[in-house]
Amino acid sequence: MKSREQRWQDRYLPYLIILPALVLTIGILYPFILAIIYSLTDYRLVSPVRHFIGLANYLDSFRDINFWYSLGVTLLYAALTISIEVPLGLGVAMLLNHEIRGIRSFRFILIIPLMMPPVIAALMWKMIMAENGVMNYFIGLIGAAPVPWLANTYSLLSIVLIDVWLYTPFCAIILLAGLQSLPKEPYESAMVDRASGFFVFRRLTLPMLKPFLILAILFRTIDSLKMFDLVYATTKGSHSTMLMQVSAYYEAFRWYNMGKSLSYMIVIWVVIFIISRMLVSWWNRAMQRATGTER
Amino acid sequence: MSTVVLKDVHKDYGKVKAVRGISFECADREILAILGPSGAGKTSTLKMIAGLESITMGEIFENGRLVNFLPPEKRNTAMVFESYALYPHLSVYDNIAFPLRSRSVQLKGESIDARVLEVADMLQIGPLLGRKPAELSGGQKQRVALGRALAKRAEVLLLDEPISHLDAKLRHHMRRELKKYQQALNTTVIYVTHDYLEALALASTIVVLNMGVIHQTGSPGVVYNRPADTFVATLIGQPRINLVPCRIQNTSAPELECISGDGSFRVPCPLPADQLPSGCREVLVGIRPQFLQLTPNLDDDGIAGEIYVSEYMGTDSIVEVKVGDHLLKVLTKEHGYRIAQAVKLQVLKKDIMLFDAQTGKNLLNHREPDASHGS
Amino acid sequence: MSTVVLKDVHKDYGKVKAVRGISFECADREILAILGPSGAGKTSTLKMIAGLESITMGEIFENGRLVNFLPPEKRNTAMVFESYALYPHLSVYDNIAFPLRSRSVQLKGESIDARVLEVADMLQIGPLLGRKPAELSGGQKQRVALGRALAKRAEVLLLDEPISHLDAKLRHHMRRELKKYQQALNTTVIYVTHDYLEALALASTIVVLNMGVIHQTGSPGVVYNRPADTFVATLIGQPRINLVPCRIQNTSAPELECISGDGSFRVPCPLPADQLPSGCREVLVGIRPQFLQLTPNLDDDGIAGEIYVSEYMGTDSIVEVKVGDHLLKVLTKEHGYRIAQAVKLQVLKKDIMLFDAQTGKNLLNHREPDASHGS
Amino acid sequence: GKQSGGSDFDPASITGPFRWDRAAGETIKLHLNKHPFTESLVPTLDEFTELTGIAVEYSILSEEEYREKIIIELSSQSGSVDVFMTGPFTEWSYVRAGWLEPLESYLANPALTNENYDPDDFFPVCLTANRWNGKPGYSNYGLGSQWAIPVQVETYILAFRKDWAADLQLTPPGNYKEYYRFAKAMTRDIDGRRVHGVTARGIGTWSTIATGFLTGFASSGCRDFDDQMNCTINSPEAVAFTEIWIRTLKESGPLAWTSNSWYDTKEQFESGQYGMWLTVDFFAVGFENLEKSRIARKVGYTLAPAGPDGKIRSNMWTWALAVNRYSRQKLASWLFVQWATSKEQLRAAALAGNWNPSRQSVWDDPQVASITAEWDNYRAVVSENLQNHASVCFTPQPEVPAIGDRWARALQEIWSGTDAQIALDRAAADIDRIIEKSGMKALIQ
Amino acid sequence: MKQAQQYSSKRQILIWLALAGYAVFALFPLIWVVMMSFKSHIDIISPIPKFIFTPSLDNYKAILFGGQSTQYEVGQTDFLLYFKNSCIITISAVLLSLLAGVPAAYALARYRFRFKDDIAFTFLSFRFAPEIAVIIPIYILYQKLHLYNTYVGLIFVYQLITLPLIVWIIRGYFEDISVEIEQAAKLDGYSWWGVFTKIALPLVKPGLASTAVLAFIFAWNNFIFGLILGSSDTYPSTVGTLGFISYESVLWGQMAAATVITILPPLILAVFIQKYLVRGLTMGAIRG
Ligand SMILES: Nc1ncnc2c1ncn2[C@@H]1O[C@H](COP(=O)(O)OP(=O)(O)OP(=O)(O)O)[C@@H](O)[C@H]1O
Ligand SMILES: Nc1ncnc2c1ncn2[C@@H]1O[C@H](COP(=O)(O)OP(=O)(O)OP(=O)(O)O)[C@@H](O)[C@H]1O
Ligand SMILES: [Mg+2]
Ligand SMILES: [Mg+2]
Repeated sequence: MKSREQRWQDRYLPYLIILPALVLTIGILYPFILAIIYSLTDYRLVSPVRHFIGLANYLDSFRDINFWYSLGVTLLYAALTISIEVPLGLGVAMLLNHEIRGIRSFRFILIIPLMMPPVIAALMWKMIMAENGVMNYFIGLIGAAPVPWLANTYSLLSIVLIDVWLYTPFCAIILLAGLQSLPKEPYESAMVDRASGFFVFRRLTLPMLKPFLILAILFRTIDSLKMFDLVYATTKGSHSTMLMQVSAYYEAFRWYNMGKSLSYMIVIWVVIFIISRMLVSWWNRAMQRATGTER
Repeated sequence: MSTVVLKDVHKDYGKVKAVRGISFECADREILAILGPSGAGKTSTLKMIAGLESITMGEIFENGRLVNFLPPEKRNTAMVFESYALYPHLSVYDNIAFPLRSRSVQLKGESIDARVLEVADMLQIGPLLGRKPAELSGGQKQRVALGRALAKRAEVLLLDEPISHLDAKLRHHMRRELKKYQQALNTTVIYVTHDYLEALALASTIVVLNMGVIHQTGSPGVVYNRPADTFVATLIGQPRINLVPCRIQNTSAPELECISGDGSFRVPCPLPADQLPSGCREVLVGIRPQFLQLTPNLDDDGIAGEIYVSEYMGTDSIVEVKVGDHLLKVLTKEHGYRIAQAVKLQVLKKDIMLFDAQTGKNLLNHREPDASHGS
Repeated sequence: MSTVVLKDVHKDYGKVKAVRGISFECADREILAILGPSGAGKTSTLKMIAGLESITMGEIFENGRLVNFLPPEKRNTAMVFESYALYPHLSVYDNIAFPLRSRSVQLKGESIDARVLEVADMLQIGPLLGRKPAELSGGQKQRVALGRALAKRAEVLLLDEPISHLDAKLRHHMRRELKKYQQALNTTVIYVTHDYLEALALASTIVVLNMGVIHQTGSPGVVYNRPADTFVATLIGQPRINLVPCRIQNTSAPELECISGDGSFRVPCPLPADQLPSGCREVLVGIRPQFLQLTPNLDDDGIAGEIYVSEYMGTDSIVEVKVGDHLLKVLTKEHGYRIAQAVKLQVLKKDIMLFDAQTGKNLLNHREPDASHGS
Repeated sequence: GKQSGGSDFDPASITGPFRWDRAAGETIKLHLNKHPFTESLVPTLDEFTELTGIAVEYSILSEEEYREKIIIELSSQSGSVDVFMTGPFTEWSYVRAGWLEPLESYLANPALTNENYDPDDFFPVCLTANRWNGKPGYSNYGLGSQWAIPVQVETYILAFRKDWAADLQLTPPGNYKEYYRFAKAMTRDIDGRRVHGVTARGIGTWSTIATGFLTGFASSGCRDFDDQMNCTINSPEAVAFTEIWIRTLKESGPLAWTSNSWYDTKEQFESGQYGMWLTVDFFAVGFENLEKSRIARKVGYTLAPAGPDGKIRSNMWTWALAVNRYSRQKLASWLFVQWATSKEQLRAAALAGNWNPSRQSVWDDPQVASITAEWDNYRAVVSENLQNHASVCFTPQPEVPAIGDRWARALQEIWSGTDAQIALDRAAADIDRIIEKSGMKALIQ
Repeated sequence: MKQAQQYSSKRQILIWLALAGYAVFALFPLIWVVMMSFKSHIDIISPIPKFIFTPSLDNYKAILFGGQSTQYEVGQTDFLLYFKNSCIITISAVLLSLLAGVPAAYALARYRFRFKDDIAFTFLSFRFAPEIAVIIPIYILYQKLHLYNTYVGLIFVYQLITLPLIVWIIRGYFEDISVEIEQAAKLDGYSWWGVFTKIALPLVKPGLASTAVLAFIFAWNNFIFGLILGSSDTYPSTVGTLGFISYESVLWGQMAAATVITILPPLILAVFIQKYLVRGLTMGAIRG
């Protein structure tokens, strides 16, 4: 009897605990499935009828160089933002982790950008980056010619800059919280061991912080692969900023091709899925390693 | 060359005064033990020496240099933490190798390997080198922590109860190895312990700390035989010293006598009248249980008492003898005593200590130093 | 009523076999000590009894009931963790009160208060009740951990080296309090320690564990005086037992004699020839250092040797005496020996132990039980 | 109340005298674009409810969001919207999707339309622009059902800095070569700061096409499609015009033209840094706002430059009210449309800034006329445009957004250095493919 | 609380300078927005950026009280309603996510069970979906279920944003708690719920707080869900803020003022939470 009770606990308790979250999840699963089904049809917003057309939307996309271009730009965008935001966020978090005078204000100040709705932030930045905007004004002060920040050649980098401004604090917060949850004693002993700052960083902080780093990378990867708001609010998707989700937006809301648009989005979904899978298994390993409990 | 000098060092944690002005010197290449009960301020002192805790007041010098504000990584110390402070993500091997790879030591592959293996061997943790700290038992963790400190070969080695989790045999082995190591490398060692046996066996100087105050600083022999006060006297020695409140009186005996309140306990006073602090008549007489001889022969001289309880302790027994209102502990090899058996207790005058009843201070402390302590 | 019975219990951590089939019974209201060196599997055993670690193989019964699968919160046990496992966010008071507020105990305000204060008083942590664990010293943390376990008044109390961080005085005090507590509340206690003195002083049964295997189970007297094998013999007793490899020979002496390889060491064989296992001639002769009498008088009978080294240990000295190729430790109160001084060693036949040279097993173990252990 | 709607509601079934309270007790849902018309409409909605007993709920969104939202609402065919704002070429998609209720039978039914309504008062071009017969090709422009009633009209005229022109002794351009030179001449440094001769929208969406560009394009005698619905944006005339248009921008225009949305462009012009803009007429409201504009009273207005044949074809747009085909309250909806587009309402709206009015009577109202009195010769130019030059310059077909976006991208490519012929050839090919896929060709008569 | 490290003043200044450098980057656009909210339109579109101007409260007046605005640019009087909507939806969504997600995170961190990794990944995979991809199917579904333009519907769909974040980040904090501390609590007679509420939750409080703020911010800033699935009764303030893009110009001043007001709640929240971003006495000791 007792042993059965225990087994029941062992087996079902975790599921029970997860159940509420799972119910929410499954509720939202339905539209997902619908989206996949629609992507297999010639669904147009302006057409009352839908026909099942198999993978035609996908094949169509794969044959379209714009699709590949879009995918390329998206990956480039994600790579750029993450490779700037995570190290920068780590740096900021490490600075914020010092208990010095005034640090609380800094902690507060540095997360403020996060609070701007991205669409609004992008509009504000667009204003700042305008030809007669403040950025060019400051550049002008040092004698440089005004830069067309949001014109084709520069626009991707400019949007990356906005993204960095907006989301570096996100990385910083996650990493700061991570830093704060690290055990203090190894640091003390490392100090006594006369390890240099960089050595401690590489050998202690990085490995122990890795789970948090991966989490930051994970969430930033997911979000920047489906970036939309910033581009939409600044360039409306000029050629060099035609991210996947922007393309999908055009297909769906401007050209009414819902089926094709969904095929774009399912593809980006799959890309995110694959990358995340990798990151998550990496996270699992890092988590175990950081606590020294490999199974 | 490595000396450590503390001058009137204080440590407050908010309102808690952990260390209240302590001063001592640790000479080059010596093992200094800080001995004290739980909460005495031992760890705090050690951490201040390592530079891990700020110094509330006072000065710490290493090699004559003021180090109050020197960050820990700039000092050449190694430390074993009470809580081990192992790196959870590193294997035992990497834990030990960690300080060797840091910039200040910067050994290369093979020499790291050699050092790690040497230390692992000494600590008998060779088979564990591949494991992570989470997979170790308590004693194993402690040995790894010790190994990490030793591998570094720092000039000053700070050890915070480094072998408290080991069994007697291993502890004995460790003590020897530590001594060998210290002599081979000319390290200065500050050793925190609550175990007086460890302090006696290892240290050349013992600092007795309590409630953040130093009660006595001295060689093991001095601390054992001439404790500065009742605190030190009771801290050291197991079973603990018998303390009997007495009055010093001029009796018919040839010299002064110490007599307990009910008169049941009386021993000769080890001090002549002229050496007694004026007015001091109320004292505590201290006699270590080993120095009390028990005899069933009631015709012998001595203090009359009866057996109260007897505790078996392996070879020896601790016998408590009731003398008037007092219970005196006696360490004896005879196990044959019955409860309530009448006995006589004898003690040599040289084995009697005298403490001020008010202050607890040892009244004999101007006596010649006793040179009988061992190697 | 609370008994704990282990039947052939195994514990593997992956490839590491921590416990390899141990069985013992802990009777109701007794204190059972698990004694073993570092890494022996003590903590693992305790955690299995508490239900915190899964049991790889075997069965554990509490009160006759199989509890292999009973979750820890359903058992009426309390435990002191080696690493304390205090709740970092709770004050000392709340740490101790925590189990009292659980559903299984469910005390109300005042009675909680009373219990906490009582325990705090007993452990001398009254003034610390308002602090958080991070503000405590090592020994203070340990006492809080102990307090938390005691406050609960569980039927079974599991203690994992609960006083290793305390000084001798406090430790002594704790041991007494623990015994009082156990007797007052009729608790069954399983006490893990690496300190044989603690085990001897506290337990009514001692289980000697090494490498996951039980070497001996018995009362303190049995374990001390009739160790099952050389492992137990060396684990218990400080300084450790002298073991001299000898051959049993028929000499001119009236009985058999044990003679070392170079002939320098010879003692009478404590067993008559007919009781010796057939063919067993190679033995280890074990004599505890206390049982060796040292005499400077070279005319006396005994084994000739010379002083090799002498270590001062408070009252006693440990003197190592060189006998042929062997170093024998002797515990003596005389401090006057000079290095290289020639001496004689005497030993009573009853104090001689005999172990099989191959297996290490005690060859005398069919002798009458020795009843000489104390209260 | 009774349901007066559903997709098979027949307005002809309603007979009898006109009554405002025919649908009393119903509730209709409006979807409105953020627009001066909306701003003036919303405070008066209570009057409508009082008059008709019809309750009104409404949602207002900015243009981009509005367009997304309305498509989704309409495509759900759930009747979640009754009346909404729309305009000519977006209607073309909705008509083919079958989302719009044809309004001519409501207009014609005296039981449904009160006698004071006076549909003939609307500028004819405004009503025409909201008619279509669902067949592709320019010959079908203005034929077929009335899908929406215009509340406002925009045409394209040339706004320029008359003070600069005077300084430089320039006359406004009459054709696109002059336009180029005019822009070039006005590009110079004033007080050490660069000012530019021209600005225009440049983001990669059809709105970049639909504005000044399409006006110039059409004036130059070009069309987007021929009669067989083959894309002709790469015809020789088209390439020539496109080249000069882009060259003007490139040499005399904003640095980051490709990110210029309508409001960026407007701000640029209002900030006083640009000399000329072939823009929608009603932006003059902003230019002439003394509080918010740096160029008030400094702007001259003239007709768009003419093409080689001397003709001007000014593109136009009207915001108009349409009724959802799937509305369940069509009667109430029509009553609302009728009320909101009445002379009184539109006059009030015009006075509140709804520019330009779609009714002749409102345009001629002295109080309305007085508003624009100080705006150079704005009034004359707009009147002239509405009389003679305005029409929708896209070819009617439902894929305007898709082809417009593709086309705009070609302009951006050209601006970034691609040869105009090549860029337009590629765009034309893509556009042909879009038309092909849309199945339009089958409908050509 | 004691701090082991003692910072030399040189080091402090270096850290300070580095942080100040970043702070300029982080704050500049915001300062610009705040300045803009006090500027008149003509100052805003000035060709040379104006740093000195006569501040006025007109923009705030316009958005809060609607009232006086010029003939062509009527202020958006619904803004306060949208603001309230945002508060209701966002707070409820975060609470719901916390309620369902934190226990789930705990189970994922502490128990081993079949499909654990898959379930965890499923939670995460919610965030993968581009919003635009699911919005149409959800819209259609909501029309059918009458969840369209309701708080409940929006709160539910906001789980897409908040739930993965909360489950995944909090899970990491739970994993950090020393197993022995929880074991001790079990021995002390607490069921999983007791251990969870009395030990685990208090220990991850700092992480919980900062994650909740993050989730709140992400939800607060969302735009597309509110736009498509809400309507005039339920639009969140982001939709409202974009409403300041008027037909013929952007009401920069009012938009800036609205932005300032919109970021106030997360800002205030962050002030409260800020103390949790500092290692409490409890932290640091939780990893075994
Ligand atoms: N999680 C684990 N994974 C792998 N091996 C482990 C783990 N925990 C303990 N061990 C190993 O199991 C053996 C027994 O460990 P246990 O903790 O029971 O020892 P112990 O008797 O308590 O020792 P100590 O006195 O040092 O605490 C040791 O060799 C230890 O290294
Ligand atoms: N962080 C802290 N905050 C407040 N009080 C503290 C703190 N750390 C230590 N203390 C107090 O300071 C005193 C000395 O502590 P310390 O750790 O130095 O003792 P210790 O001699 O090492 O004791 P133990 O042998 O028990 O480890 C103790 O009373 C302890 O409670
Ligand atoms: Mg300590
Ligand atoms: Mg253990």
